[in-house]
Amino acid sequence: MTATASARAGSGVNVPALVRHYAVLIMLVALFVVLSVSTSSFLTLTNLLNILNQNAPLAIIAVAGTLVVICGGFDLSTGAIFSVANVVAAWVALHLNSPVLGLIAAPLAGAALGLVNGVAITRLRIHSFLATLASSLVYAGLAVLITGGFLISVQATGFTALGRGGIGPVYYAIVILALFALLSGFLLNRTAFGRYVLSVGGNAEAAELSGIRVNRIKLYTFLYSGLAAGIAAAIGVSRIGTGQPQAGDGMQLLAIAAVILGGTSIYGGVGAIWRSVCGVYLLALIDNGFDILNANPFFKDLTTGVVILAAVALSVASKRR
Amino acid sequence: MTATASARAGSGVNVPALVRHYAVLIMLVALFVVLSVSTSSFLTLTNLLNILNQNAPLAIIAVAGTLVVICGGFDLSTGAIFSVANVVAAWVALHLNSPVLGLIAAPLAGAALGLVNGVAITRLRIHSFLATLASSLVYAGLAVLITGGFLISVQATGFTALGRGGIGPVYYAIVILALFALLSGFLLNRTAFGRYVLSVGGNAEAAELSGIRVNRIKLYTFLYSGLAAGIAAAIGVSRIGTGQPQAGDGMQLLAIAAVILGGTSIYGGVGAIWRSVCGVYLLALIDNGFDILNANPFFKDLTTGVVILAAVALSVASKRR
Amino acid sequence: MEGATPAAAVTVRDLSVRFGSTQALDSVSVSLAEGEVHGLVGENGAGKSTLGKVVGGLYQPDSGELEVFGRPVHRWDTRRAQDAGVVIIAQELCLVPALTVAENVFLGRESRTFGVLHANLRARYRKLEEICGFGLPPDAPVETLPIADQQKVEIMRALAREARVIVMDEPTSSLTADESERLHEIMRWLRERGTTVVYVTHFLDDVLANCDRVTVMRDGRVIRTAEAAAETKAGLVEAMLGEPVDVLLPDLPPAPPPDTEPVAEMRDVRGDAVRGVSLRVRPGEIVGLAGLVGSGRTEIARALFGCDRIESGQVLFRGEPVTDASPRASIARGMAMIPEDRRAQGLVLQRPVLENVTLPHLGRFSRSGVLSRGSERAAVRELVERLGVRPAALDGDVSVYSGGNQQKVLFAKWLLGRPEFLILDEPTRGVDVGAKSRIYQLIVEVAAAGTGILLISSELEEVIGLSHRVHLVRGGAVVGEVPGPGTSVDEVLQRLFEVGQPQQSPSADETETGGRP
Amino acid sequence: NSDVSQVYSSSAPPSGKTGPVRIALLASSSQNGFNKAVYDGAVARAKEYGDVEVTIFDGKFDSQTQFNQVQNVASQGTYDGIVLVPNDNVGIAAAIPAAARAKIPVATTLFPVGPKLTELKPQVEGIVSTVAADTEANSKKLAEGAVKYCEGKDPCRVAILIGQLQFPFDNLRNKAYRSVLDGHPNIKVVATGQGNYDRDTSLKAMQNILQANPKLDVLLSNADQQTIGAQVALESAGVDLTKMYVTGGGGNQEAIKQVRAGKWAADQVDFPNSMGKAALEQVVNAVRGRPVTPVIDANTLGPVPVIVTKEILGEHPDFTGEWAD
Ligand SMILES: Nc1ncnc2c1ncn2[C@@H]1O[C@H](COP(=O)(O)OP(=O)(O)OP(=O)(O)O)[C@@H](O)[C@H]1O
Ligand SMILES: Nc1ncnc2c1ncn2[C@@H]1O[C@H](COP(=O)(O)OP(=O)(O)OP(=O)(O)O)[C@@H](O)[C@H]1O
Ligand SMILES: O[C@@H]1[C@H](O)[C@H](O)CO[C@H]1O
Ligand SMILES: [Mg+2]
Ligand SMILES: [Mg+2]
Repeated sequence: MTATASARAGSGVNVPALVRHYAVLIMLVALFVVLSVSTSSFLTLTNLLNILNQNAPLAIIAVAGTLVVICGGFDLSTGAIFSVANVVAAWVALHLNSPVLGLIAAPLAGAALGLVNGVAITRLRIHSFLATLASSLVYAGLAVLITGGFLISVQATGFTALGRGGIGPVYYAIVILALFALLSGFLLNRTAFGRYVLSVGGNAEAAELSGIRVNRIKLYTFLYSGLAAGIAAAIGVSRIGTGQPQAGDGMQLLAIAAVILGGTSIYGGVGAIWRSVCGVYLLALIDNGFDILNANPFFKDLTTGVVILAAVALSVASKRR
Repeated sequence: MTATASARAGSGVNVPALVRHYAVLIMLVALFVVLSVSTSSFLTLTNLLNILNQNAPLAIIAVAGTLVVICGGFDLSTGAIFSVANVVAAWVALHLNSPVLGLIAAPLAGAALGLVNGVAITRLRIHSFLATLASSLVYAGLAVLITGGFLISVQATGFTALGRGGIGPVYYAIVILALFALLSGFLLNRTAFGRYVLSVGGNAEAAELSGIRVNRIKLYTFLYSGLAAGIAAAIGVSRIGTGQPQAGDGMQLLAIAAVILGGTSIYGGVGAIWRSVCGVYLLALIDNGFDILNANPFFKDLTTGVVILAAVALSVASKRR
Repeated sequence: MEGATPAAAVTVRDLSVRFGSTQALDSVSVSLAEGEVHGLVGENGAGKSTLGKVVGGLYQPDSGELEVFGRPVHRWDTRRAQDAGVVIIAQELCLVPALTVAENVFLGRESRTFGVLHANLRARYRKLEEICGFGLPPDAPVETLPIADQQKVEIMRALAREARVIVMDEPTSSLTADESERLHEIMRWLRERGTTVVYVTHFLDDVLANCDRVTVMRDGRVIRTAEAAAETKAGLVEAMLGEPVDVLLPDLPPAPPPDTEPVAEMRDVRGDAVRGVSLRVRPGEIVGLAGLVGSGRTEIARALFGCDRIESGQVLFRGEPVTDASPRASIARGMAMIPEDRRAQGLVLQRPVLENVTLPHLGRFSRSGVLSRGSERAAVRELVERLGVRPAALDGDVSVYSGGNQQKVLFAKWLLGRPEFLILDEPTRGVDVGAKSRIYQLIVEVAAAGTGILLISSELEEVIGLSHRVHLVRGGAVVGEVPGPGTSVDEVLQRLFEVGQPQQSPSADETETGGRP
Repeated sequence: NSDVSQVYSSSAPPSGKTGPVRIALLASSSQNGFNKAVYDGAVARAKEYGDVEVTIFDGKFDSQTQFNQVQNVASQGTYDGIVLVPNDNVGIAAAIPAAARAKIPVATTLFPVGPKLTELKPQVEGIVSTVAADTEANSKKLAEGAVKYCEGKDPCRVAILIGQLQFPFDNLRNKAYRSVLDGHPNIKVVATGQGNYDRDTSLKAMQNILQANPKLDVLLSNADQQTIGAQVALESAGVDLTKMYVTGGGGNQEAIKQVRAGKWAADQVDFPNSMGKAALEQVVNAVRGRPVTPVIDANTLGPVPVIVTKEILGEHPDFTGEWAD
């Protein structure tokens, strides 16, 4: 916890450091192997594609959320943004009678709400944890108001193509996730913007004194997170063909859990995109496992909690000697 | 009761600092006045006692949660602990046929689960945000397992006395909250333990250098938080007369929101108990207001979000010069 | 002290500590006698702090023995160390920001009954203050104190433990000469009471003047322990660095002619703690700011760099009035500032050396936002080598670099920009003699190449010897000017203290009042 | 078939209130189509009365919240009666006596209030009327349809999508399904998934279930939202729903369409709008001191029987379902 903790690491090939960085991957692989062995239905192309597809929206949110957390923030409003964006998409598709416009509206709405978050956080100088908690209430209210509490059903096939179609056997959602994760990883590791995100999260004062527009960088991360929630919503609403004001409920916590499970520090300054994606799919495998093993759902929460603890304990144990 | 060594010493009456410290109180009073003026049903002894009574369990959790947050932690498992403790209470009351034992079992169960959190966090050196997220899943699973998915109904009057009875018109719950808040305030401000909580949250390394057993202090705060959730559960289950595995769902977020709304820093080191209590009742007044004003509940989330933002903006605006 | 060899307070034998690939301590054996002031010197990264932290219970050694007052200890942590009377003042400031001075000082040592605090904090503080005479406000949260005052809080905290062994890791790095002298008096007073003081510092003169014995370390090993009286500065330097190094101040480049257009200028600037400052720095000129702690030097620098808002007056850069003051704008104009608090303001500790160094200059290493990592690495590698940063790895974890090496990284960060105007706030704090002379050399070179420099240092020799002109600062205002080399330290001190003591300093006359130390 | 014995509410003033009546409608969540339909029904009936006013309260799907709302309404004196869509049947029971003491009659909809989910007669002092159906019996009927479909099929593979097993009423439904199915050796319940009354969750669950069980004969679902989500999964897996026995629960408009289209074999229908009307009527009766019907079988409130199939709906071309979500 103090210097002592980080002090200790092995020598040569740094096994503990490897374990620490790859803990979430190791758990993921372990669970993968267990499931492959326990049932023949698991290790099939369809099932794997399904798992990837089902959780792509969440993973997209977690990818952008990683940037937010690395930058020292917290976005608790992504679930509510998802809700707004998904009803906006359905509303637009229905009322403007254009599936395409509807699907485009979702990311735009998401980005706009993310921008509002960013402005509120940097202008009002509120900590993002509280600001996005508050804005998530406002947005959730908004989603309900847009629909009047009802669902907005869109049956046009053009509308559902994004969520249900794909390139060959690979769903569009998976392709979008892959592109988004690659783009985000590139942004973080190969661009000046990424460096700024890392440094603002690491030490905002030092970043400011280095001439970085700290507030602008923070704002961009929230904008990006909102955009991601909007993209995720486009996929989600297209899949179901229905805009639902509660669609995003609870997503924000899952996304943040995945990010932290991936080892990104809630204090900011360090983290990796791919590990957040692993975090999402670690949680997803548990879900999938319960369903295909027809296991008693009473044990699902418990198992999920234990797996998270195990993953973290694995990464932490390696920090000691 | 404030532990924030009242900012910069001296310099007469510091209005901005006052506003900052009292923002949540100011909002609370403002809302109180608005409600008193807008409807005659608000400012009645029964209504006020009801509001105090209904939210006492949440406030008890927020009080202890303040210590956790000041100490630099986060307890996301209080809702799940509440759930476990309330079904344990009902189970014990029913199966051991003793309402009193049942009600005693709740705080004990809460403290035990809090202890488990504390041990996991300090031993595994996991950040409490993730640890309690995981443990909350485990505990939620536990609550379901204890009940087998059913409710446990206890009709003995001895069991419901705690939640429904009182001293004169004042419910026991209110009395318990008052005592618990006073005790916690005393702990924080008048004891060595409180000083250590403040110092561990302010700078764990400095505390360690001063010979403070940082881990032990952290552990105690989680134990305390678990105990509080257990006490809250005893009140809750006694009021309803039924142990429900979902009873605590979502409480943890409300409690943390109230704590942060009260101005306690999520980075730890500063905070005040009474302001968290104000935070709880600010949220409660919004609820109550909507109910008694016959306002459209569609706007409730939205309003809550806006009130939170206003409270925070008020406190932040005063920080500028 | 004289007479038979006193008993050992702390003995370490064959102590080794390894961090990853760094052998921080390599079979170190030292014995600290009861009631001695024991100097501990060595270049940056030699292992001094690590040794101190092992003794103080913060680090567990990989191997070796630790004996405290004749008893071998096995399980050792800060709590046990304090119970045994061993305390440490860490090199990097380590206080609880929101707690008051008095609360920090007695943290962990509160008087209490059943855990309930007694109301005697102030009384206890007053007693301690009689010994220290630092004159700090006991009820102010430490976060509102300047860094030097925080260092005094650290010292008081150690004294409050009534320890028998106190490890002071560079306690004077932020203190001015008179305050260091106050600390030395305290050390002597402690020694008379039989307390052992381990004094880690890069000020070798102070070591020679105040220590009974000195241990020299290099590369994690003890080179020798000897009576201070038997050591010389040159001898210590050679032992530390493995080679003789000339620690003289370099010659200054010629001052630019007085009619040269200044690169940076302040005209009657007023701000939070700046009370009407006018100064000008010409290209190639080094202007020093000398003042006591809390005199407002840092605030002047911050106002100039655009960190703090200016209430009135003007800042000019290259003759143009600055209207959009911000660090960003300043950097864009070609300014740079090395801030005084390297950890809080200078470095992003979670990020590696490379990223820290290039952070303000990414525009140069990227094309439409995409980094070109090859050129970035090449540029940083060159600087790291030139400054002798150790370890020299570009991907090194800067958070675990020794204090002095962190300072070098910070230096590299700003040199990379080839600024036209450079503000240096305590540029050699915590830097070893070897690195110090390298930094001096660099400052002179940079100035010779035409950069204007504003130099702030609490070491008067340094600020006088390296500046063409020195402004004397008091109470946020420039109260005088003296020429650089040639002016004596005493003279400057005299002038800084004369007329109307500034509020903060307890100093001069109190130092005379006898009784204590 | 409902209990027609007319009783006088003990909690209403014997003389009965004259003048305007204010009713609090405590929804289990105000942001939910089913609850909204109950509210709309109540409001429509109130309008017919002219001097009755209805206010909706948001129970946020939280028992504690609803408990507090009953308490608040009981103590404020603003309302004369309560229509309840309970979040749970047992906990809320404890709050009702306070309403009784305040002479505020309560009618519950959808579920009875009290320890027994299967007992529609008021179990708690203060409940003047229960407007609900026997959940257990309804669930059994739905399952019996499946049994019939399975006749001659061996094995007949059944997947169950249930809301959340930890909810007592869902637990009851699941047990009811099983009690019917388990007696038939040819029927294999190959999967039980939780749909959480949510399309997306059900879509995922069904995709996963299909993985382990590519061949399914029956989908038993207690909620239409779940079946709609499952349908997406089934159809994208190339399953022809008309070759299966697919069910839903709730009778929402989408479900009725699907049954009419022959894609779903059957739906268990609720009539929330009519339930709201009926419950409001009974509470108003109690307030006015008029006779109150203590049990109204919700199955009888609509124009169609509780289990509808394509054929049955063919006989009721005008029925579209009483709610949308
Ligand atoms: N926690 C740590 N983790 C990894 N390496 C460390 C850690 N602490 C110190 N080191 C390394 O150990 C070596 C010794 O460091 P130490 O801080 O003891 O040096 P020092 O003599 O105090 O130097 P300085 O004079 O610069 O303060 C350095 O190479 C440093 O980088
Ligand atoms: N955060 C703060 N809050 C209140 N007062 C402050 C704060 N920081 C500095 N001051 C005050 O401002 C004045 C100038 O401080 P400054 O740090 O500029 O002095 P300095 O001469 O640079 O000293 P140092 O040797 O510490 O760098 C001091 O009186 C100090 O007490
Ligand atoms: O299945 C139904 C509906 O779907 C509704 O949401 C309420 O509960 C059940 O009766
Ligand atoms: Mg050091
Ligand atoms: Mg300074």
